[in-house]
Amino acid sequence: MKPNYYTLLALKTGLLTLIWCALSSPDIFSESGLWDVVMGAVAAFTVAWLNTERKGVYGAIRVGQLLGYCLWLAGSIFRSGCHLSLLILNPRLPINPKMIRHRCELSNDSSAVLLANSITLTPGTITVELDSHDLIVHTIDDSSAADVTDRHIERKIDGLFSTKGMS
Amino acid sequence: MMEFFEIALLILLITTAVGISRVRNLISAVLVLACYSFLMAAVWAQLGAVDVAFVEAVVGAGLATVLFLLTLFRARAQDTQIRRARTPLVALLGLPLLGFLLLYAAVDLPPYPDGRDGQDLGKASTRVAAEYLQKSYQKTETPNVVTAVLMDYRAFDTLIETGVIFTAGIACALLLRDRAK
Amino acid sequence: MMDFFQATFIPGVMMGLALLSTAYLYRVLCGPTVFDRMLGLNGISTKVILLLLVIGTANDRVDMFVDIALGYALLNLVGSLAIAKYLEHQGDAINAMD
Amino acid sequence: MQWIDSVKDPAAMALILVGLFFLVVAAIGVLRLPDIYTRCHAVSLADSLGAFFLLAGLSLHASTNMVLVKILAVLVLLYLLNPAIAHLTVRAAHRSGLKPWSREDT
Repeated sequence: MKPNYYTLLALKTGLLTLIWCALSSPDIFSESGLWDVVMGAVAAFTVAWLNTERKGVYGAIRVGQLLGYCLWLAGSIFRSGCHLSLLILNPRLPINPKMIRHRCELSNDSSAVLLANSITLTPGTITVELDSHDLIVHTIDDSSAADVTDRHIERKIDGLFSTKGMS
Repeated sequence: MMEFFEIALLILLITTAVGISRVRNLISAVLVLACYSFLMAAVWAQLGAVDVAFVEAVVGAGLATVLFLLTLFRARAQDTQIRRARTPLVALLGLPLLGFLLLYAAVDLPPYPDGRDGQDLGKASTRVAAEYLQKSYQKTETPNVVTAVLMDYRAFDTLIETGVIFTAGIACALLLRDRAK
Repeated sequence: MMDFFQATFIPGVMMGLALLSTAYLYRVLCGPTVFDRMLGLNGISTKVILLLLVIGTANDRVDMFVDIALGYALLNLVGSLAIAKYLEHQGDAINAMD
Repeated sequence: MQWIDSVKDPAAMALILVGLFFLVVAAIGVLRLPDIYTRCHAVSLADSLGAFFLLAGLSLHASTNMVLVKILAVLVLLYLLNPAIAHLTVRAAHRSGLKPWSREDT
Protein backbone atom coordinates (compact mmCIF):
# COMPACT_ATOMS: atom_id res chain seq x y z
CA MET A 1 0.00 0.00 0.00
CA LYS A 2 1.32 3.42 -0.94
CA PRO A 3 -0.80 6.09 0.71
CA ASN A 4 -0.96 9.74 -0.26
CA TYR A 5 -2.36 12.50 1.96
CA TYR A 6 -6.06 11.89 1.34
CA THR A 7 -6.03 8.13 1.60
CA LEU A 8 -3.99 8.39 4.78
CA LEU A 9 -6.49 10.88 6.22
CA ALA A 10 -9.40 8.63 5.26
CA LEU A 11 -7.66 5.59 6.72
CA LYS A 12 -6.95 7.30 10.01
CA THR A 13 -10.48 8.66 10.25
CA GLY A 14 -11.96 5.24 9.57
CA LEU A 15 -9.72 3.54 12.12
CA LEU A 16 -10.42 6.11 14.82
CA THR A 17 -14.17 5.91 14.16
CA LEU A 18 -13.97 2.14 14.49
CA ILE A 19 -12.16 2.51 17.82
CA TRP A 20 -14.81 5.03 18.93
CA CYS A 21 -17.58 2.57 18.03
CA ALA A 22 -15.78 -0.27 19.79
CA LEU A 23 -15.45 1.76 22.95
CA SER A 24 -18.90 3.34 23.13
CA SER A 25 -20.81 0.47 21.43
CA PRO A 26 -23.70 2.65 20.22
CA ASP A 27 -27.09 1.30 19.23
CA ILE A 28 -27.00 2.17 15.52
CA PHE A 29 -30.69 1.53 14.92
CA SER A 30 -31.89 4.24 17.27
CA GLU A 31 -31.70 7.93 16.50
CA SER A 32 -29.41 8.89 19.39
CA GLY A 33 -27.07 5.99 18.60
CA LEU A 34 -26.71 7.16 15.02
CA TRP A 35 -26.00 10.64 16.31
CA ASP A 36 -23.27 9.17 18.53
CA VAL A 37 -21.59 7.58 15.51
CA VAL A 38 -21.76 10.85 13.55
CA MET A 39 -20.21 12.81 16.41
CA GLY A 40 -17.54 10.12 16.73
CA ALA A 41 -16.72 10.39 13.04
CA VAL A 42 -16.44 14.19 13.33
CA ALA A 43 -14.11 13.88 16.33
CA ALA A 44 -12.07 11.20 14.56
CA PHE A 45 -11.74 13.37 11.47
CA THR A 46 -10.57 16.34 13.55
CA VAL A 47 -7.93 14.28 15.32
CA ALA A 48 -6.75 12.70 12.06
CA TRP A 49 -6.66 16.08 10.32
CA LEU A 50 -4.57 17.63 13.09
CA ASN A 51 -2.17 14.70 13.12
CA THR A 52 -1.47 14.20 9.43
CA GLU A 53 1.25 16.21 7.80
CA ARG A 54 0.27 17.52 4.40
CA LYS A 55 3.80 17.95 3.13
CA GLY A 56 5.10 14.70 4.55
CA VAL A 57 6.64 12.00 2.42
CA TYR A 58 4.92 8.74 3.10
CA GLY A 59 6.72 5.51 2.58
CA ALA A 60 4.93 2.37 1.62
CA ILE A 61 3.85 -0.08 4.29
CA ARG A 62 3.43 -3.74 3.42
CA VAL A 63 0.41 -4.53 5.58
CA GLY A 64 0.32 -8.28 4.95
CA GLN A 65 4.00 -8.69 5.78
CA LEU A 66 3.55 -6.53 8.88
CA LEU A 67 0.85 -8.91 10.16
CA GLY A 68 3.13 -11.85 9.41
CA TYR A 69 5.91 -10.11 11.32
CA CYS A 70 3.59 -9.61 14.32
CA LEU A 71 2.84 -13.36 14.37
CA TRP A 72 6.53 -14.21 14.10
CA LEU A 73 7.27 -11.73 16.91
CA ALA A 74 4.63 -13.37 19.13
CA GLY A 75 6.33 -16.73 18.55
CA SER A 76 9.75 -15.39 19.37
CA ILE A 77 8.40 -13.60 22.48
CA PHE A 78 7.04 -16.94 23.67
CA ARG A 79 10.32 -18.74 23.01
CA SER A 80 12.54 -16.23 24.77
CA GLY A 81 9.97 -15.90 27.57
CA CYS A 82 10.29 -19.61 28.30
CA HIS A 83 14.08 -19.28 28.15
CA LEU A 84 14.02 -16.37 30.62
CA SER A 85 11.66 -18.27 32.97
CA LEU A 86 14.12 -21.14 33.09
CA LEU A 87 16.93 -18.68 33.86
CA ILE A 88 14.99 -17.11 36.73
CA LEU A 89 13.84 -20.42 38.20
CA ASN A 90 17.33 -21.92 38.01
CA PRO A 91 18.75 -21.91 41.57
CA ARG A 92 22.24 -20.95 40.36
CA LEU A 93 20.87 -17.94 38.43
CA PRO A 94 23.13 -18.41 35.36
CA ILE A 95 22.79 -14.89 34.01
CA ASN A 96 25.49 -12.84 32.35
CA PRO A 97 24.07 -9.34 31.81
CA LYS A 98 25.85 -7.12 29.35
CA MET A 99 25.46 -3.79 27.59
CA ILE A 100 25.80 -4.18 23.84
CA ARG A 101 26.36 -1.37 21.39
CA HIS A 102 24.65 -2.31 18.17
CA ARG A 103 24.62 -0.46 14.90
CA CYS A 104 21.56 -1.34 12.88
CA GLU A 105 21.53 -1.27 9.11
CA LEU A 106 18.02 -0.09 8.43
CA SER A 107 17.16 2.54 5.88
CA ASN A 108 14.63 4.67 7.78
CA ASP A 109 13.54 5.79 11.23
CA SER A 110 10.24 3.88 11.38
CA SER A 111 12.10 0.61 10.96
CA ALA A 112 14.60 1.56 13.65
CA VAL A 113 11.77 2.39 16.09
CA LEU A 114 10.03 -0.90 15.27
CA LEU A 115 13.31 -2.72 15.84
CA ALA A 116 13.84 -1.00 19.22
CA ASN A 117 10.27 -1.78 20.25
CA SER A 118 10.58 -5.42 19.21
CA ILE A 119 13.85 -5.77 21.12
CA THR A 120 12.26 -4.32 24.27
CA LEU A 121 9.13 -6.45 23.92
CA THR A 122 11.16 -9.64 23.68
CA PRO A 123 11.97 -10.80 27.22
CA GLY A 124 15.70 -10.89 27.85
CA THR A 125 16.67 -7.85 25.81
CA ILE A 126 15.91 -4.17 26.45
CA THR A 127 16.78 -1.13 24.37
CA VAL A 128 18.47 1.42 26.60
CA GLU A 129 19.29 4.16 24.11
CA LEU A 130 18.20 4.74 20.55
CA ASP A 131 20.14 7.39 18.66
CA SER A 132 18.91 7.29 15.07
CA HIS A 133 20.75 4.10 14.11
CA ASP A 134 22.90 3.36 17.15
CA LEU A 135 21.26 1.17 19.74
CA ILE A 136 22.51 0.35 23.21
CA VAL A 137 20.88 -2.91 24.25
CA HIS A 138 20.98 -4.55 27.67
CA THR A 139 20.88 -8.34 27.43
CA ILE A 140 20.53 -10.82 30.24
CA ASP A 141 22.61 -13.70 28.91
CA ASP A 142 24.64 -14.82 25.92
CA SER A 143 21.84 -16.47 23.98
CA SER A 144 19.62 -13.38 24.18
CA ALA A 145 22.63 -11.28 23.19
CA ALA A 146 22.96 -13.49 20.13
CA ASP A 147 19.34 -12.69 19.26
CA VAL A 148 20.35 -9.07 18.74
CA THR A 149 23.79 -9.47 17.23
CA ASP A 150 22.91 -12.01 14.56
CA ARG A 151 20.57 -9.44 12.97
CA HIS A 152 17.72 -11.78 12.11
CA ILE A 153 15.11 -9.33 13.49
CA GLU A 154 16.55 -6.63 11.25
CA ARG A 155 16.29 -8.80 8.17
CA LYS A 156 12.63 -9.43 8.97
CA ILE A 157 11.92 -5.72 9.45
CA ASP A 158 13.95 -4.52 6.51
CA GLY A 159 11.26 -4.90 3.83
CA LEU A 160 8.30 -3.64 5.87
CA PHE A 161 8.70 0.09 5.44
CA SER A 162 10.32 1.63 2.44
CA THR A 163 10.84 5.23 1.48
CA LYS A 164 11.66 4.39 -2.12
CA GLY A 165 8.11 4.33 -3.39
CA MET A 166 7.27 7.94 -2.59
CA SER A 167 3.99 9.37 -3.69
CA MET B 1 -12.27 -16.49 49.05
CA MET B 2 -13.60 -13.02 48.22
CA GLU B 3 -13.13 -11.96 51.86
CA PHE B 4 -9.51 -13.13 51.81
CA PHE B 5 -8.95 -11.09 48.67
CA GLU B 6 -10.37 -7.97 50.31
CA ILE B 7 -8.29 -8.55 53.42
CA ALA B 8 -5.16 -9.02 51.30
CA LEU B 9 -5.84 -5.76 49.45
CA LEU B 10 -6.39 -3.90 52.72
CA ILE B 11 -3.15 -5.28 54.17
CA LEU B 12 -1.30 -4.12 51.05
CA LEU B 13 -2.90 -0.68 51.44
CA ILE B 14 -1.89 -0.39 55.08
CA THR B 15 1.66 -1.50 54.25
CA THR B 16 1.85 1.19 51.58
CA ALA B 17 0.50 3.82 53.96
CA VAL B 18 3.11 2.89 56.56
CA GLY B 19 5.74 2.93 53.82
CA ILE B 20 4.90 6.51 52.84
CA SER B 21 5.73 7.66 56.35
CA ARG B 22 9.09 5.83 56.29
CA VAL B 23 10.71 6.95 53.01
CA ARG B 24 13.60 9.42 53.04
CA ASN B 25 13.07 11.62 49.98
CA LEU B 26 10.14 13.27 48.30
CA ILE B 27 10.39 11.56 44.92
CA SER B 28 10.09 8.15 46.58
CA ALA B 29 7.14 9.46 48.56
CA VAL B 30 5.45 10.49 45.31
CA LEU B 31 6.03 7.04 43.82
CA VAL B 32 4.67 5.26 46.89
CA LEU B 33 1.65 7.58 46.89
CA ALA B 34 0.91 6.70 43.26
CA CYS B 35 1.15 3.03 44.22
CA TYR B 36 -1.32 3.69 47.06
CA SER B 37 -3.73 5.25 44.55
CA PHE B 38 -3.56 2.21 42.28
CA LEU B 39 -4.29 -0.17 45.15
CA MET B 40 -7.08 2.08 46.41
CA ALA B 41 -8.63 2.06 42.93
CA ALA B 42 -8.59 -1.75 43.01
CA VAL B 43 -10.43 -1.60 46.35
CA TRP B 44 -13.06 0.75 44.91
CA ALA B 45 -13.53 -1.54 41.91
CA GLN B 46 -13.96 -4.52 44.21
CA LEU B 47 -16.66 -2.60 46.12
CA GLY B 48 -18.47 -2.02 42.81
CA ALA B 49 -17.83 1.75 42.70
CA VAL B 50 -16.30 1.80 39.25
CA ASP B 51 -16.71 5.55 38.73
CA VAL B 52 -14.89 6.29 41.96
CA ALA B 53 -12.16 3.85 40.95
CA PHE B 54 -11.69 5.68 37.68
CA VAL B 55 -11.50 9.09 39.39
CA GLU B 56 -9.04 7.68 41.90
CA ALA B 57 -6.84 6.44 39.06
CA VAL B 58 -7.07 9.66 37.03
CA VAL B 59 -6.59 12.09 39.89
CA GLY B 60 -4.56 10.04 42.35
CA ALA B 61 -2.19 8.16 40.11
CA GLY B 62 -2.12 10.38 37.04
CA LEU B 63 -2.79 14.03 37.77
CA ALA B 64 -1.50 14.22 41.35
CA THR B 65 1.76 12.47 40.40
CA VAL B 66 2.37 14.88 37.54
CA LEU B 67 1.57 17.92 39.72
CA PHE B 68 3.83 16.69 42.53
CA LEU B 69 6.65 16.15 40.05
CA LEU B 70 6.12 19.62 38.53
CA THR B 71 6.52 20.98 42.02
CA LEU B 72 9.65 18.91 42.61
CA PHE B 73 11.16 20.22 39.35
CA ARG B 74 11.21 23.64 41.03
CA ALA B 75 12.91 22.40 44.17
CA ARG B 76 16.64 22.02 44.57
CA ALA B 77 18.02 18.52 45.00
CA GLN B 78 18.86 18.90 48.68
CA ASP B 79 15.38 20.23 49.43
CA THR B 80 13.78 16.95 48.40
CA GLN B 81 15.21 15.12 51.41
CA ILE B 82 12.84 14.55 54.30
CA ARG B 83 14.21 15.03 57.79
CA ARG B 84 11.90 13.34 60.21
CA ALA B 85 11.58 14.30 63.86
CA ARG B 86 10.94 11.51 66.34
CA THR B 87 7.29 10.56 66.62
CA PRO B 88 5.68 12.49 69.50
CA LEU B 89 4.10 10.48 72.29
CA VAL B 90 0.70 12.13 71.78
CA ALA B 91 0.50 10.87 68.21
CA LEU B 92 1.75 7.42 69.19
CA LEU B 93 -1.02 7.07 71.77
CA GLY B 94 -3.72 9.28 70.31
CA LEU B 95 -3.89 7.96 66.75
CA PRO B 96 -4.49 4.30 67.68
CA LEU B 97 -7.16 5.53 70.10
CA LEU B 98 -8.81 7.54 67.31
CA GLY B 99 -8.69 4.53 65.01
CA PHE B 100 -10.26 2.38 67.68
CA LEU B 101 -13.06 4.93 68.19
CA LEU B 102 -13.74 5.04 64.44
CA LEU B 103 -13.88 1.25 64.25
CA TYR B 104 -16.22 1.28 67.25
CA ALA B 105 -18.50 3.77 65.48
CA ALA B 106 -18.37 1.76 62.25
CA VAL B 107 -20.32 -1.05 63.93
CA ASP B 108 -23.40 1.18 63.96
CA LEU B 109 -23.27 1.98 60.24
CA PRO B 110 -26.14 0.60 58.14
CA PRO B 111 -25.26 -2.74 56.53
CA TYR B 112 -23.38 -2.74 53.26
CA PRO B 113 -25.99 -3.11 50.55
CA ASP B 114 -25.35 -6.15 48.42
CA GLY B 115 -27.06 -4.73 45.37
CA ARG B 116 -25.95 -7.54 43.06
CA ASP B 117 -28.98 -9.66 43.88
CA GLY B 118 -31.19 -6.65 44.53
CA GLN B 119 -32.15 -8.25 47.81
CA ASP B 120 -30.42 -7.10 50.92
CA LEU B 121 -30.46 -3.32 50.42
CA GLY B 122 -29.26 -1.53 53.50
CA LYS B 123 -30.87 1.49 55.09
CA ALA B 124 -28.67 4.01 53.32
CA SER B 125 -29.81 3.06 49.86
CA THR B 126 -33.48 2.22 50.33
CA ARG B 127 -34.95 5.71 50.38
CA VAL B 128 -33.74 7.62 47.34
CA ALA B 129 -31.54 5.25 45.36
CA ALA B 130 -34.44 3.29 43.88
CA GLU B 131 -36.14 6.47 42.78
CA TYR B 132 -32.98 7.75 41.12
CA LEU B 133 -32.51 4.47 39.32
CA GLN B 134 -36.08 4.28 38.05
CA LYS B 135 -37.15 7.85 37.39
CA SER B 136 -33.99 9.84 36.72
CA TYR B 137 -34.22 9.30 32.96
CA GLN B 138 -37.79 10.58 32.74
CA LYS B 139 -37.03 13.57 34.90
CA THR B 140 -33.67 14.66 33.54
CA GLU B 141 -33.25 12.79 30.22
CA THR B 142 -29.69 11.85 31.11
CA PRO B 143 -28.85 8.20 30.36
CA ASN B 144 -26.17 7.88 33.05
CA VAL B 145 -27.57 7.95 36.60
CA VAL B 146 -24.32 9.16 38.14
CA THR B 147 -24.21 12.08 35.72
CA ALA B 148 -27.84 12.85 36.45
CA VAL B 149 -27.17 12.96 40.19
CA LEU B 150 -24.04 15.09 39.77
CA MET B 151 -25.35 17.53 37.19
CA ASP B 152 -29.07 17.77 38.00
CA TYR B 153 -29.96 16.72 41.51
CA ARG B 154 -26.96 18.35 43.14
CA ALA B 155 -26.01 20.87 40.49
CA PHE B 156 -25.20 23.73 42.90
CA ASP B 157 -22.92 21.49 44.92
CA THR B 158 -21.09 20.46 41.76
CA LEU B 159 -20.91 24.08 40.58
CA ILE B 160 -19.22 25.20 43.78
CA GLU B 161 -16.90 22.18 43.73
CA THR B 162 -15.92 23.12 40.20
CA GLY B 163 -15.26 26.66 41.41
CA VAL B 164 -12.97 25.35 44.15
CA ILE B 165 -11.06 23.16 41.69
CA PHE B 166 -10.79 26.04 39.22
CA THR B 167 -9.35 28.31 41.93
CA ALA B 168 -6.88 25.62 42.91
CA GLY B 169 -5.89 25.19 39.27
CA ILE B 170 -5.26 28.91 38.86
CA ALA B 171 -3.20 28.92 42.05
CA CYS B 172 -1.10 25.99 40.78
CA ALA B 173 -0.61 27.65 37.41
CA LEU B 174 0.53 30.86 39.06
CA LEU B 175 2.93 29.07 41.40
CA LEU B 176 4.41 26.87 38.67
CA ARG B 177 4.77 29.73 36.18
CA ASP B 178 8.21 30.12 34.68
CA ARG B 179 10.00 32.71 36.78
CA ALA B 180 12.45 33.62 34.04
CA LYS B 181 9.89 35.52 31.97
CA MET C 1 -18.31 -26.32 35.75
CA MET C 2 -19.57 -22.80 35.16
CA ASP C 3 -20.28 -22.48 38.82
CA PHE C 4 -16.81 -23.63 39.82
CA PHE C 5 -15.24 -21.15 37.40
CA GLN C 6 -17.19 -18.18 38.69
CA ALA C 7 -17.38 -19.07 42.36
CA THR C 8 -13.96 -20.54 43.14
CA PHE C 9 -11.47 -20.17 40.34
CA ILE C 10 -11.83 -16.45 39.58
CA PRO C 11 -11.64 -15.38 43.26
CA GLY C 12 -8.55 -17.58 43.51
CA VAL C 13 -6.98 -15.75 40.58
CA MET C 14 -7.83 -12.42 42.23
CA MET C 15 -6.18 -13.60 45.43
CA GLY C 16 -3.12 -14.71 43.47
CA LEU C 17 -2.79 -11.34 41.72
CA ALA C 18 -3.09 -9.52 45.05
CA LEU C 19 -0.34 -11.70 46.50
CA LEU C 20 1.87 -11.12 43.45
CA SER C 21 1.57 -7.39 44.03
CA THR C 22 3.48 -7.88 47.31
CA ALA C 23 6.65 -8.68 45.36
CA TYR C 24 6.36 -5.39 43.46
CA LEU C 25 5.31 -3.56 46.62
CA TYR C 26 8.53 -4.74 48.24
CA ARG C 27 10.45 -3.12 45.39
CA VAL C 28 8.42 0.09 45.73
CA LEU C 29 8.96 0.34 49.49
CA CYS C 30 12.50 -0.97 49.89
CA GLY C 31 14.01 -0.79 46.39
CA PRO C 32 17.62 0.31 46.68
CA THR C 33 17.30 3.01 44.01
CA VAL C 34 14.52 5.27 42.84
CA PHE C 35 14.40 3.37 39.55
CA ASP C 36 13.50 0.17 41.37
CA ARG C 37 10.57 1.99 42.90
CA MET C 38 9.48 3.15 39.47
CA LEU C 39 9.78 -0.39 38.14
CA GLY C 40 7.70 -1.70 41.03
CA LEU C 41 5.08 0.97 40.41
CA ASN C 42 4.85 -0.05 36.77
CA GLY C 43 4.49 -3.70 37.78
CA ILE C 44 1.75 -2.89 40.28
CA SER C 45 -0.17 -0.85 37.75
CA THR C 46 -0.10 -3.74 35.26
CA LYS C 47 -1.30 -6.09 38.00
CA VAL C 48 -4.15 -3.70 38.83
CA ILE C 49 -5.18 -3.52 35.16
CA LEU C 50 -5.36 -7.32 35.03
CA LEU C 51 -7.08 -7.38 38.43
CA LEU C 52 -9.79 -5.00 37.19
CA LEU C 53 -10.62 -7.32 34.31
CA VAL C 54 -10.69 -10.34 36.62
CA ILE C 55 -12.96 -8.50 39.08
CA GLY C 56 -15.20 -7.67 36.14
CA THR C 57 -15.36 -11.34 35.17
CA ALA C 58 -16.19 -12.28 38.76
CA ASN C 59 -19.14 -9.86 38.79
CA ASP C 60 -20.21 -10.64 35.21
CA ARG C 61 -19.78 -6.97 34.32
CA VAL C 62 -16.62 -7.06 32.18
CA ASP C 63 -18.13 -4.51 29.79
CA MET C 64 -18.10 -1.92 32.56
CA PHE C 65 -14.65 -2.70 33.95
CA VAL C 66 -12.83 -3.02 30.66
CA ASP C 67 -13.19 0.69 29.84
CA ILE C 68 -11.52 1.56 33.09
CA ALA C 69 -8.74 -0.90 32.41
CA LEU C 70 -8.15 0.88 29.09
CA GLY C 71 -8.04 4.24 30.84
CA TYR C 72 -5.56 2.88 33.37
CA ALA C 73 -3.25 1.56 30.69
CA LEU C 74 -3.11 5.03 29.14
CA LEU C 75 -2.68 6.87 32.45
CA ASN C 76 0.13 4.58 33.41
CA LEU C 77 2.14 5.92 30.48
CA VAL C 78 1.54 9.56 31.45
CA GLY C 79 2.67 9.00 35.03
CA SER C 80 5.73 6.97 34.03
CA LEU C 81 6.68 9.55 31.41
CA ALA C 82 6.59 12.35 34.00
CA ILE C 83 8.64 10.33 36.50
CA ALA C 84 11.21 9.30 33.91
CA LYS C 85 11.60 12.91 32.70
CA TYR C 86 12.11 14.04 36.29
CA LEU C 87 14.68 11.35 37.02
CA GLU C 88 16.62 12.04 33.82
CA HIS C 89 16.70 15.70 34.74
CA GLN C 90 17.93 15.44 38.30
CA GLY C 91 18.40 11.76 38.88
CA ASP C 92 22.06 11.51 39.89
CA ALA C 93 21.65 13.54 43.06
CA ILE C 94 19.15 11.08 44.45
CA ASN C 95 19.78 7.69 42.96
CA ALA C 96 22.27 6.78 45.67
CA MET C 97 19.70 7.40 48.39
CA ASP C 98 17.48 4.68 49.69
CA MET D 1 -22.28 -26.87 18.98
CA GLN D 2 -22.79 -28.16 22.48
CA TRP D 3 -19.22 -29.35 22.88
CA ILE D 4 -17.80 -25.81 22.54
CA ASP D 5 -19.59 -24.72 25.68
CA SER D 6 -18.38 -27.70 27.62
CA VAL D 7 -14.75 -27.16 26.61
CA LYS D 8 -14.71 -23.35 26.91
CA ASP D 9 -14.33 -22.97 30.65
CA PRO D 10 -11.59 -25.60 31.13
CA ALA D 11 -9.64 -24.04 28.25
CA ALA D 12 -10.05 -20.59 29.78
CA MET D 13 -8.85 -21.94 33.12
CA ALA D 14 -5.81 -23.56 31.53
CA LEU D 15 -4.86 -20.33 29.75
CA ILE D 16 -5.31 -18.28 32.93
CA LEU D 17 -3.16 -20.74 34.87
CA VAL D 18 -0.38 -20.49 32.28
CA GLY D 19 -0.60 -16.70 32.55
CA LEU D 20 -0.43 -16.87 36.34
CA PHE D 21 2.62 -19.12 36.07
CA PHE D 22 4.48 -16.50 34.03
CA LEU D 23 3.35 -13.74 36.42
CA VAL D 24 4.66 -15.74 39.39
CA VAL D 25 7.99 -16.35 37.64
CA ALA D 26 8.25 -12.62 36.92
CA ALA D 27 7.53 -11.78 40.57
CA ILE D 28 10.25 -14.21 41.67
CA GLY D 29 12.57 -12.57 39.16
CA VAL D 30 11.78 -9.10 40.49
CA LEU D 31 12.74 -10.27 43.97
CA ARG D 32 15.79 -12.33 42.96
CA LEU D 33 17.63 -10.54 40.17
CA PRO D 34 20.54 -8.34 41.19
CA ASP D 35 19.98 -4.91 39.62
CA ILE D 36 17.51 -2.59 37.94
CA TYR D 37 18.38 -3.56 34.36
CA THR D 38 17.91 -7.29 34.93
CA ARG D 39 14.72 -6.74 36.95
CA CYS D 40 13.32 -4.85 33.99
CA HIS D 41 13.63 -8.04 31.95
CA ALA D 42 11.50 -9.87 34.52
CA VAL D 43 8.83 -7.17 34.45
CA SER D 44 8.75 -7.28 30.66
CA LEU D 45 8.21 -11.05 30.90
CA ALA D 46 5.18 -10.46 33.15
CA ASP D 47 3.82 -7.73 30.92
CA SER D 48 4.15 -9.63 27.67
CA LEU D 49 3.54 -13.31 28.30
CA GLY D 50 1.67 -13.29 31.62
CA ALA D 51 -0.78 -10.60 30.54
CA PHE D 52 -1.22 -12.26 27.13
CA PHE D 53 -2.25 -15.66 28.48
CA LEU D 54 -4.40 -14.24 31.29
CA LEU D 55 -6.29 -11.92 28.96
CA ALA D 56 -6.64 -14.68 26.37
CA GLY D 57 -8.30 -16.83 29.03
CA LEU D 58 -10.60 -14.02 30.11
CA SER D 59 -11.62 -13.19 26.54
CA LEU D 60 -12.39 -16.86 25.93
CA HIS D 61 -14.82 -16.65 28.81
CA ALA D 62 -16.22 -13.28 27.69
CA SER D 63 -19.94 -13.29 27.00
CA THR D 64 -20.27 -10.90 24.06
CA ASN D 65 -18.12 -9.99 21.09
CA MET D 66 -17.88 -6.37 22.19
CA VAL D 67 -16.21 -7.37 25.44
CA LEU D 68 -13.82 -9.59 23.51
CA VAL D 69 -12.82 -6.70 21.25
CA LYS D 70 -12.25 -4.43 24.24
CA ILE D 71 -10.12 -7.01 26.06
CA LEU D 72 -8.03 -7.34 22.90
CA ALA D 73 -7.76 -3.53 22.84
CA VAL D 74 -6.39 -3.60 26.40
CA LEU D 75 -3.87 -6.23 25.28
CA VAL D 76 -2.76 -4.20 22.26
CA LEU D 77 -2.43 -1.11 24.43
CA LEU D 78 -0.32 -3.01 26.97
CA TYR D 79 1.92 -4.30 24.17
CA LEU D 80 2.35 -0.81 22.74
CA LEU D 81 2.89 1.07 26.00
CA ASN D 82 4.84 -1.32 28.21
CA PRO D 83 7.97 -1.39 26.02
CA ALA D 84 7.89 2.41 26.06
CA ILE D 85 7.68 2.49 29.85
CA ALA D 86 10.42 -0.13 30.29
CA HIS D 87 12.63 1.79 27.87
CA LEU D 88 11.99 5.07 29.74
CA THR D 89 12.87 3.51 33.09
CA VAL D 90 16.06 1.93 31.86
CA ARG D 91 17.11 5.03 29.93
CA ALA D 92 16.61 7.22 33.00
CA ALA D 93 18.73 4.81 35.03
CA HIS D 94 21.41 4.72 32.33
CA ARG D 95 21.55 8.48 31.89
CA SER D 96 21.86 9.15 35.60
CA GLY D 97 24.90 6.91 35.57
CA LEU D 98 23.79 3.69 37.23
CA LYS D 99 26.28 0.93 36.46
CA PRO D 100 24.82 -2.41 35.37
CA TRP D 101 25.62 -5.44 37.49
CA SER D 102 27.90 -7.96 35.84
CA ARG D 103 29.46 -11.29 36.73
CA GLU D 104 33.00 -9.99 36.86
CA ASP D 105 32.28 -7.52 39.67
CA THR D 106 31.46 -10.06 42.33
